[in-house]
Amino acid sequence: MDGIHDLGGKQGFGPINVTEPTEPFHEEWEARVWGISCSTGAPGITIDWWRYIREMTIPEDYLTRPYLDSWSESDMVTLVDSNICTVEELATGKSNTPRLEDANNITVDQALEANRMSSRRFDRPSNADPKYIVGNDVVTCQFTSTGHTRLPAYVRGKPGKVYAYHGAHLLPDAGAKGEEIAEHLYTIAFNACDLWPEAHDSNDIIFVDLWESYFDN
Amino acid sequence: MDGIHDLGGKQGFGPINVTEPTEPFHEEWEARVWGISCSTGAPGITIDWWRYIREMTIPEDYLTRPYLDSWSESDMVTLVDSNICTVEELATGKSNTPRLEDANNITVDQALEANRMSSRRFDRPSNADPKYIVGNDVVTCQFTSTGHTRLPAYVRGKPGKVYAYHGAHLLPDAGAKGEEIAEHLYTIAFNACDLWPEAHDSNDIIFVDLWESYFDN
Amino acid sequence: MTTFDEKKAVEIHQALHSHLPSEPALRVKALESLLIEKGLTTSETIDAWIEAYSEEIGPKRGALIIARSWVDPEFKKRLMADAAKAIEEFGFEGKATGHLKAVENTDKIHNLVVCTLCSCYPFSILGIAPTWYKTAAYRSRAVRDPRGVLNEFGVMLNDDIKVCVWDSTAELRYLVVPQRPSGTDNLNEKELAELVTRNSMIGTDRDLNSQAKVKS
Amino acid sequence: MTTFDEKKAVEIHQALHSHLPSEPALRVKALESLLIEKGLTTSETIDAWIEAYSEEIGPKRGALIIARSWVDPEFKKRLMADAAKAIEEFGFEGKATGHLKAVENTDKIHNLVVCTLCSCYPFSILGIAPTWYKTAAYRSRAVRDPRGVLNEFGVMLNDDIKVCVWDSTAELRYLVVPQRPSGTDNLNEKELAELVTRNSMIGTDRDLNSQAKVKS
Repeated sequence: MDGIHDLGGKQGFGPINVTEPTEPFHEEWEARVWGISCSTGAPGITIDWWRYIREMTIPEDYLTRPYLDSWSESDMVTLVDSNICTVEELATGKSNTPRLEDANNITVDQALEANRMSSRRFDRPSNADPKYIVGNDVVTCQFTSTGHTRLPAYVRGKPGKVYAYHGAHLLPDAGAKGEEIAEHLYTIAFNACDLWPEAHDSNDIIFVDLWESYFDN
Repeated sequence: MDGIHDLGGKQGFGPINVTEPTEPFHEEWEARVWGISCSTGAPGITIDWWRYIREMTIPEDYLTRPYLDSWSESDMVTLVDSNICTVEELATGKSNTPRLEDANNITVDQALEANRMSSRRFDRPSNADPKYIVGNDVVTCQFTSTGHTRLPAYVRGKPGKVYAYHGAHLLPDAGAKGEEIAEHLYTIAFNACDLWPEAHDSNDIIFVDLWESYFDN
Repeated sequence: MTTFDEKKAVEIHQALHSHLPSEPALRVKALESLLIEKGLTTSETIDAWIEAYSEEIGPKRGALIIARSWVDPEFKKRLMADAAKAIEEFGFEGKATGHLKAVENTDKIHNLVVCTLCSCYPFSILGIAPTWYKTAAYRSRAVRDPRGVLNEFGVMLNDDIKVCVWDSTAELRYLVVPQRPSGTDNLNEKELAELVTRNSMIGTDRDLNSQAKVKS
Repeated sequence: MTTFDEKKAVEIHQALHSHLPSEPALRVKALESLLIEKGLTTSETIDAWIEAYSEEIGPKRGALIIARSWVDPEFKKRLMADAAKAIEEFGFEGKATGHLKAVENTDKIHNLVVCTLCSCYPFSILGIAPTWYKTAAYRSRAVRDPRGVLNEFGVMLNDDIKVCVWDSTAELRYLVVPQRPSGTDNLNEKELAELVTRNSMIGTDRDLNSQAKVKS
């Protein structure tokens, strides 16, 4: 999706607020968003579908609403999509169905343990041989999936070099549709001078993790 | 500039308000903006520098402020840039310099005549022969000027065909720096199927007016 | 004089963002007061321009051009060859029409005009651009999903009609010449002009037959 | 169950935009009340998660990893070979660290981490991402103008130092291993950890010597 989220290299933004307080949460509601997000969720969701939902945020909202507020709104979309609640209920904060038994409380130690157990891996077995080895030259596709993809606009149709190979990982373009496809994943090194017109004298490198179907050659 | 203004093909926007009233101005302030814009201006400005200033609008403002308000704000930037007024004066609406004689009033007929006389041409003589003729295949550049350009992102690095030749016109990339360069201008026909992944069955054509230095071949 | 200094322009944008009231009416009121006090314009002059663009300069002009092209084959030829010159026959030249081009709808072609990079529009013959024409929604979608955009405007195109989208990236401006409605042989030029909608000259309207039925 | 229906998702976004209060605190309060009433979570559980991410899970964890890598060459080897596995030695594995990679600063290389497409971050070892990391400004500029970004953070790089920017587009997450400050031979692992800033592990801080001077 060529959406507002695809910000790499877009100009006109800035400066950066480098004097932000170091506390993890700057507003009470931000902390609540995090706690809610950690303790609830829509069943059957994939990380890719969640990200795609986030990308479909109204562009004006995406750019102007506080980050965790907009992030929480994407969670709300998944709740409504899954019939866990309605827009009206979210607007009023009151349930239209009979009150259920309260969920169980967890302690901080249980949260820490749940966090530790939530480490997930996205590599999967694949029967296909990887097409590239480290050091190979690649050219990224100009075209992407029409829906969710993780090939950013700024590295489409660009030459790069395979820096690392990571085995086959779940392809986001499929995950956003609820499908599981394992595809070889590489870290590609792009020269800044191949990406940006003003970077012709630069030796800087931009590394991007890309799947095998994101290459043309 | 890869800015927020470069909207062609960006996804996530919509729907369109097709039931808008037909009156030219929907708010009194909109009418005033137009009248002010028609009757004032910063000296020495080029259309390209004005557009570049507009492109440098804070992206959040560009997407969320009413169109003519944001447009007027660009006019204000030119006034401040030219030392015609200060930001403080614009904030208060009061001049910090001695009051000058009032400008002359003009009548509606004089406005109509001034409008008629404001037709401008942007073609200029050129000693160079045009590199292409109608029917030629071209490929647009992936890279553009780092500042203002009129090669939209959605037709960069894309194949097209010369549909029409218009003589040499002032190059916007130079005009935004106050320079006059005449360069051959063509209308290029792009197949929708070469621009958009979902358009593989489409016969639709997108015509874009592009200067000779916007092509690679 | 203007500086052509991009860093300075960014700083001024940021200063205006921080210091000006957020309400458009207040911003514009302050701007007008200031420019009048500085002797750069007057309320009456601003009024005159507003009236010119409310009463005289508007889509009525474009409609007269289209109607003439329907009844006068020689004018039609001149319009298609050089629209910028042809509209001088009406005295309609002016803002943003110096390189006007006419593009004609046929049974197999539908034309749609957009400006993806800003909001270029042939002011002197169509007046103030509608707000939708200037929205991110129209500008982003017209080149990628023109049929979806047309559907929202109530225009359903058969697959055998090709859409030609014109993105106004240079100083050329485009005027769509819609097809003359059937059953209008008895109408004169002035009556025909009344059938021509603004949207039909941008390309977000196509079939003027419904207009013709109402009028005839 | 979730539908994977993009049209539906867009409609829900629009409905939420129209019907929810614009004030974030009010939106979140309503969300929390509703989810509790529906028996999906509790206030105490939310509190527990907030405390976990305020007190335990944060950049202190990353700092301990970095300090260990400075004093224990064998650990450093394991960290560089497979950071996801190496952090299990601390029990720090968890959200978004399943494919953690460590990238090391040297005299000639400076590493900077960003996620241009969303805001991926190795939560379990660095905690909640700073707001700036999630802004359009940082995400757009880090890959195009990394030296300009670094300057704003007070990091001035000589031209002979190459910047390596890591855009977290897959489920790999990156941890920058900053250089050990000079003159810290006398510090133990715990004292060294106190020198490691959060920003140095993202790459928007480089020279920890100033930290070392304050502490030693």
